[in-house]
Amino acid sequence: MADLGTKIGIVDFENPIFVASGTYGYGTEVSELADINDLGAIVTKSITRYPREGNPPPRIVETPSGMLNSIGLANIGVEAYIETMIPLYEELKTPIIMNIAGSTEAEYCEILEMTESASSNIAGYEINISCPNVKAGGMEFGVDCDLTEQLTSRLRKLTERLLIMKLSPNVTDIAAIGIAAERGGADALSAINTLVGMSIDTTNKESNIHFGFGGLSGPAIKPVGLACVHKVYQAVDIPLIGIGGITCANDVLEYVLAGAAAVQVGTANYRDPDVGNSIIIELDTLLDKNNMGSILNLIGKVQLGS
Amino acid sequence: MADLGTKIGIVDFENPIFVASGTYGYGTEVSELADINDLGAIVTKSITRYPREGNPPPRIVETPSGMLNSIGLANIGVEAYIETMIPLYEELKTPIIMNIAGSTEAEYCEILEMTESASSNIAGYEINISCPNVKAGGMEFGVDCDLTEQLTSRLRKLTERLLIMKLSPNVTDIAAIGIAAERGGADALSAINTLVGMSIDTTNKESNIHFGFGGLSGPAIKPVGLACVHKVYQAVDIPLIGIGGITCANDVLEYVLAGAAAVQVGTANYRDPDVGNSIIIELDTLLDKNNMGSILNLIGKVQLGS
Amino acid sequence: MKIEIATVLENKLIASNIWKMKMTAPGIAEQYKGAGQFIQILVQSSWDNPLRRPMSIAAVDGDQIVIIYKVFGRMTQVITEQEAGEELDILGPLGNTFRWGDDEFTPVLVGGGVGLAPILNMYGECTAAGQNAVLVIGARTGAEHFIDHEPQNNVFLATDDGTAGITGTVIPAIAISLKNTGKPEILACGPEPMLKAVQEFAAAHEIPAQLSVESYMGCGIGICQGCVVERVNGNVSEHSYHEKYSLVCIDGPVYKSEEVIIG
Amino acid sequence: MKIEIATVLENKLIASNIWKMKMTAPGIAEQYKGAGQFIQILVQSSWDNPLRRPMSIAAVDGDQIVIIYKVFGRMTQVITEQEAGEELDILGPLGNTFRWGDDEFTPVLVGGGVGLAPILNMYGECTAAGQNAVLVIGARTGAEHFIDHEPQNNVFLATDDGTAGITGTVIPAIAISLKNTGKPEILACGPEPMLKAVQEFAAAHEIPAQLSVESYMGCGIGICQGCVVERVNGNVSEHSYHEKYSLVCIDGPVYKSEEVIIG
Ligand SMILES: Cc1cc2nc3c(=O)[nH]c(=O)nc-3n(C[C@H](O)[C@H](O)[C@H](O)COP(=O)(O)OP(=O)(O)OC[C@H]3O[C@@H](n4cnc5c(N)ncnc54)[C@H](O)[C@@H]3O)c2cc1C
Ligand SMILES: Cc1cc2nc3c(=O)[nH]c(=O)nc-3n(C[C@H](O)[C@H](O)[C@H](O)COP(=O)(O)OP(=O)(O)OC[C@H]3O[C@@H](n4cnc5c(N)ncnc54)[C@H](O)[C@@H]3O)c2cc1C
Ligand SMILES: Cc1cc2nc3c(=O)[nH]c(=O)nc-3n(C[C@H](O)[C@H](O)[C@H](O)COP(=O)(O)O)c2cc1C
Ligand SMILES: Cc1cc2nc3c(=O)[nH]c(=O)nc-3n(C[C@H](O)[C@H](O)[C@H](O)COP(=O)(O)O)c2cc1C
Ligand code: FES
Ligand code: FES
Repeated sequence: MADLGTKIGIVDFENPIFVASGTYGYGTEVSELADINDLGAIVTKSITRYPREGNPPPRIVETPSGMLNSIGLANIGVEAYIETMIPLYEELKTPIIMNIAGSTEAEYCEILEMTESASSNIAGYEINISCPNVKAGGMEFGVDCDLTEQLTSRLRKLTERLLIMKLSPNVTDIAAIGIAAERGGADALSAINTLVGMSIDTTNKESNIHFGFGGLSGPAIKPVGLACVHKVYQAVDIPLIGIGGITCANDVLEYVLAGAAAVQVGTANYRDPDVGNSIIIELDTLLDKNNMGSILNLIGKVQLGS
Repeated sequence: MADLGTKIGIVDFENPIFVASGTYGYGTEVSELADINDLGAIVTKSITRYPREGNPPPRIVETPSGMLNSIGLANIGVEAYIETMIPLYEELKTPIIMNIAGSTEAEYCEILEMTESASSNIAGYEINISCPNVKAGGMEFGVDCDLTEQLTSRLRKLTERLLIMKLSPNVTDIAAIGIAAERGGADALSAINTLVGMSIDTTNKESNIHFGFGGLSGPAIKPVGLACVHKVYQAVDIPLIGIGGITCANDVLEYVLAGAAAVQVGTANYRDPDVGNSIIIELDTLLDKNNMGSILNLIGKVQLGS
Repeated sequence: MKIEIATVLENKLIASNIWKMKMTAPGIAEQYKGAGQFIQILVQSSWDNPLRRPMSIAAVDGDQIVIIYKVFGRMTQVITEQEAGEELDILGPLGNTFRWGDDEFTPVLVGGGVGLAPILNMYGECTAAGQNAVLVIGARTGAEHFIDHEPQNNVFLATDDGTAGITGTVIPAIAISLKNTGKPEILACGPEPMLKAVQEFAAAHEIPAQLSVESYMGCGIGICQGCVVERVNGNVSEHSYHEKYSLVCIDGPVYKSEEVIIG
Repeated sequence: MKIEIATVLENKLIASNIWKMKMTAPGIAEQYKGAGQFIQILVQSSWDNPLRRPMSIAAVDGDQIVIIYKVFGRMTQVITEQEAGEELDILGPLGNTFRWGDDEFTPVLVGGGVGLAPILNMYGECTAAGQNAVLVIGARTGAEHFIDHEPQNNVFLATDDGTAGITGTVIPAIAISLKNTGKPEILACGPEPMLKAVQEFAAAHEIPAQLSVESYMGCGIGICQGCVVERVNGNVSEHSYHEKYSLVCIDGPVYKSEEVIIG
């Protein structure tokens, strides 16, 4: 058994394989298909202040090695999350990270405060400032250093739990946004959210996503995710969580070498909702086979030519 | 026979299938494998003021549905281009578009002036302000509206031939850069160049690209290219040339519906150097089958939900 | 529900462009609840087409399940290439079922195109249960039919081009079939235009109807929120959640006709 | 050069992890110039692994060409699954050849791992031309060898573990083989560490040598600039072009040993 344990801020995780927000529902839906208690952590679907129905269909379409989605942050809202979901998490061994989205600073704060004032065992918060699909998704924050820093520092004051800012790749300089979030007091950064993309049905000239643009995810974006993680790694001192196109243990190692202390698996869950657990087993074997020891020794250790 | 003819600025092209800069050499290398005279146009490898050896290997690596490259603008330099390449183009039926890269405004201008003062039949210039791999690649221009506008307007004064600015997807707001280039007097815009990406060999922890980062191309980025083209289409009035992940006629139609008047095929040439001609034939059939008429009627005609 | 590596037993063309595949999938067969449920097939390990493909269960026989499918695009083409003995990664059984059992009503089962499977399944379940049922199958042309037009046995075919059964869409065929049916309830599955026509017909004639709807699916198990259909009179206030939209993969695919907006 | 749809005639395991494939490819066979040249195989239509894979031509016989390959990763694994009668999209012949023909020199042909094919090809060409040649083949273990150690016939095997032929890398085997060779010229192909060792050995002993080098290839035909190897004493001034780097796919894969920097 290799040492898969990792640490993000004040929290120890048994392994670095998390599932990504929006790709695992509220966490318990797949318990029939996967041993969700073995995952490193579950990041739940973005929660907004009020319930949201989301965007009209079509909301998803596959693309080469990936898919586009424009779900539009359909979710039950923070009140229902506190009432119906948080109690379920008491029975889980897996740490839960609550993902939050908002359209104003006040809204993010209100959601976080409401959750903090309820009793819960959630491990921390991932702040979605990078949803490309709806105004409420925080993209205006995710592309602006000042807004990111200010939002982060306001949220920082409201919780002692893990505070993770989720970064967008749809920016000129992701490292600058990462630095802003670090300055604001984030414990960690996760990257990346989806890339803005489009797909068209040429038989009827209609967009395959109702409103036109959607977010690209899946193996297609893995190189972009790795580059973003490495750029941010070079710029900040807080831990990173790598996201984008992960389907196997080798992908996890790539992200760790690029600078990630943990990763999140997204789109791959749709093909195999138990893929997270398969990756954990595969990673264990891979680390042992290569005598790589703990993943903590590998973080950011990619060698570049000079 | 469908009407495949298209028009960009003052130039009529027999068909909208061009080959992309850096993926077809100087244009004549593949004449043994492809009927290069049937292509809509050939965009030649980026030319700099002086010859460049390019980056150390490894320079390329495949990724899911794509590849990364960091060639580093290896090229023969403008003098050799004028002396040895331009004479070859006299014998070609296919219009040649010369792609130019530089590290300063003066350098771009010098290259263009030198070429203009030589006698040549080249149809126009594509200005690379979006190479993610080297400082000389113009990326500092491609991410800045003011620099883009200024460079474009200086180049505009030096030539009456087609002037195309090639945009980068690695920016927060590609439409703004497009508007700046239009304001500077560009005849057309091409999009997209490659996305910044990374890939790591986990067996030896080395980056699969010598300096770490490379440019992602291929079908993986097609959704991003389509989104960029459509965003720019909504913002400018000049014609667009769509690039990114094109492998078949259906991809071409997607780009046309998103807003492109022509397209460039890149990475697909490496699998099949004659793919451009296959696409032309396939496109002809597809347009006829669907009674779509001229592609000029289809530009930007994607229907979005409301 | 479970993920299971099924073994293909048979895979053959049964009509123009229509294929039937039988496979062993004991786990899924055991959990199966009735016609309307579907499986999600991981057609190939390549990520060229990343998503699983939904296919209705056309029959369950012991530990075997059957699908009937139309070659539509690339992945359905690849499914035709599966040979007996090969393995297929499937997830199921998913979704809800057609609801019936009220002897008062005679099920009028209406299917067309890719919607044949659950309808034939339902017909089989009715027959097995000794329930009289009417079957109405539409197609563009006779070559796409693999059963016979037998009005005397309450089996009605319709073809757009008149080459088999009644000429026209399924609607005139339903109208004819209803002549001898006391209290009909329509159970339909097929392409959007067909479902829309059935919905209007049922409303106009005040016949209760259930529709199995199609939707583009990301996961099939409720975790992607991709597969929504719009509900009628959905509460669209900002506070609503899943009142305006319903997840076809878990709430559906079968809805009461008056519940959903088609197209 | 041309793109040709070859037909696989035979594809079989000939040693541990080493396979041999024979195919009909008349167009490429006709243009073939000699050992060292290679083809680019489009292994599958999927874009999961988008690039063609380079493979040296191991022999040409009429309209047939042979490759010998080692299963390395995913695509070489997929190549093993090709069966006789199936088609394969190949591009070739590409690159330059080993240069010989000067009777004064005896070719000492050194191959290892994925570099066996051009060396065996060269050996065949020497034999056919009545030219004496020495063959030195390295492997980790005896199971990877598919020819016999026959020093009396100037065929020398080396294994890291001593299970066949001479124990050690190819270097001691070359040293032994040279004992009876008048004026040797080394022609080598194999993994980087082997080429590096051969390069040093040749320099130290002032033996002329040609190396067929490996490189990651995008196109194989000079249009991507991806496949460079660094030249020795390359002119690195800003005005140089292709003096510091050389395109392996068109200038190579065979270089004079003193010309290139390995690794
Ligand atoms: C609940 C349900 C049950 C179904 N049952 C059957 C059946 O029994 N027999 C049958 O022939 N067909 C059935 N279908 C339709 C079938 O899933 C599609 O025809 C198939 O996915 C097409 O795949 P393709 O690669 O051949 O087509 P593509 O080349 O992908 O063609 C594109 C079209 O196929 C459909 N499609 C593609 N991917 C998906 C997806 N992940 N989810 C949903 N639709 C998709 C879309 O309409 C899309 O426009 C069912 C669909 C649903 C939702
Ligand atoms: C000119 C030349 C001739 C060759 N001749 C032979 C031969 O006769 N027999 C033989 O067994 N092998 C030969 N090789 C090596 C062979 O091409 C690789 O082993 C093969 O590409 C590995 O593919 P894969 O998918 O199995 O490995 P992967 O899983 O892709 O393994 C990765 C490694 O394979 C190599 N590789 C992958 N793609 C390429 C590519 N497009 N170009 C070059 N290298 C690549 C790289 O070293 C890479 O690190 C030759 C290589 C070159 C450059
Ligand atoms: C259907 C879908 C819904 C998503 N919803 C959310 C969301 O609600 N909040 C969020 O922060 N990210 C969301 N994401 C983004 C993922 O969490 C992840 O960042 C992205 O998909 C990249 O990872 P992947 O390539 O492994 O899928 C969603 C992704 C998909 C595919
Ligand atoms: C190996 C390689 C080299 C390239 N070199 C150049 C270049 O010199 N100048 C340029 O403007 N674009 C260059 N590009 C970018 C392409 O022209 C094109 O914009 C990009 O590859 C996206 O198209 P594709 O997905 O069809 O490949 C290069 C791309 C590749 C793959
Ligand atoms: S298909 Fe994913 S929620 Fe229904
Ligand atoms: S492999 Fe493309 S230039 Fe050599």
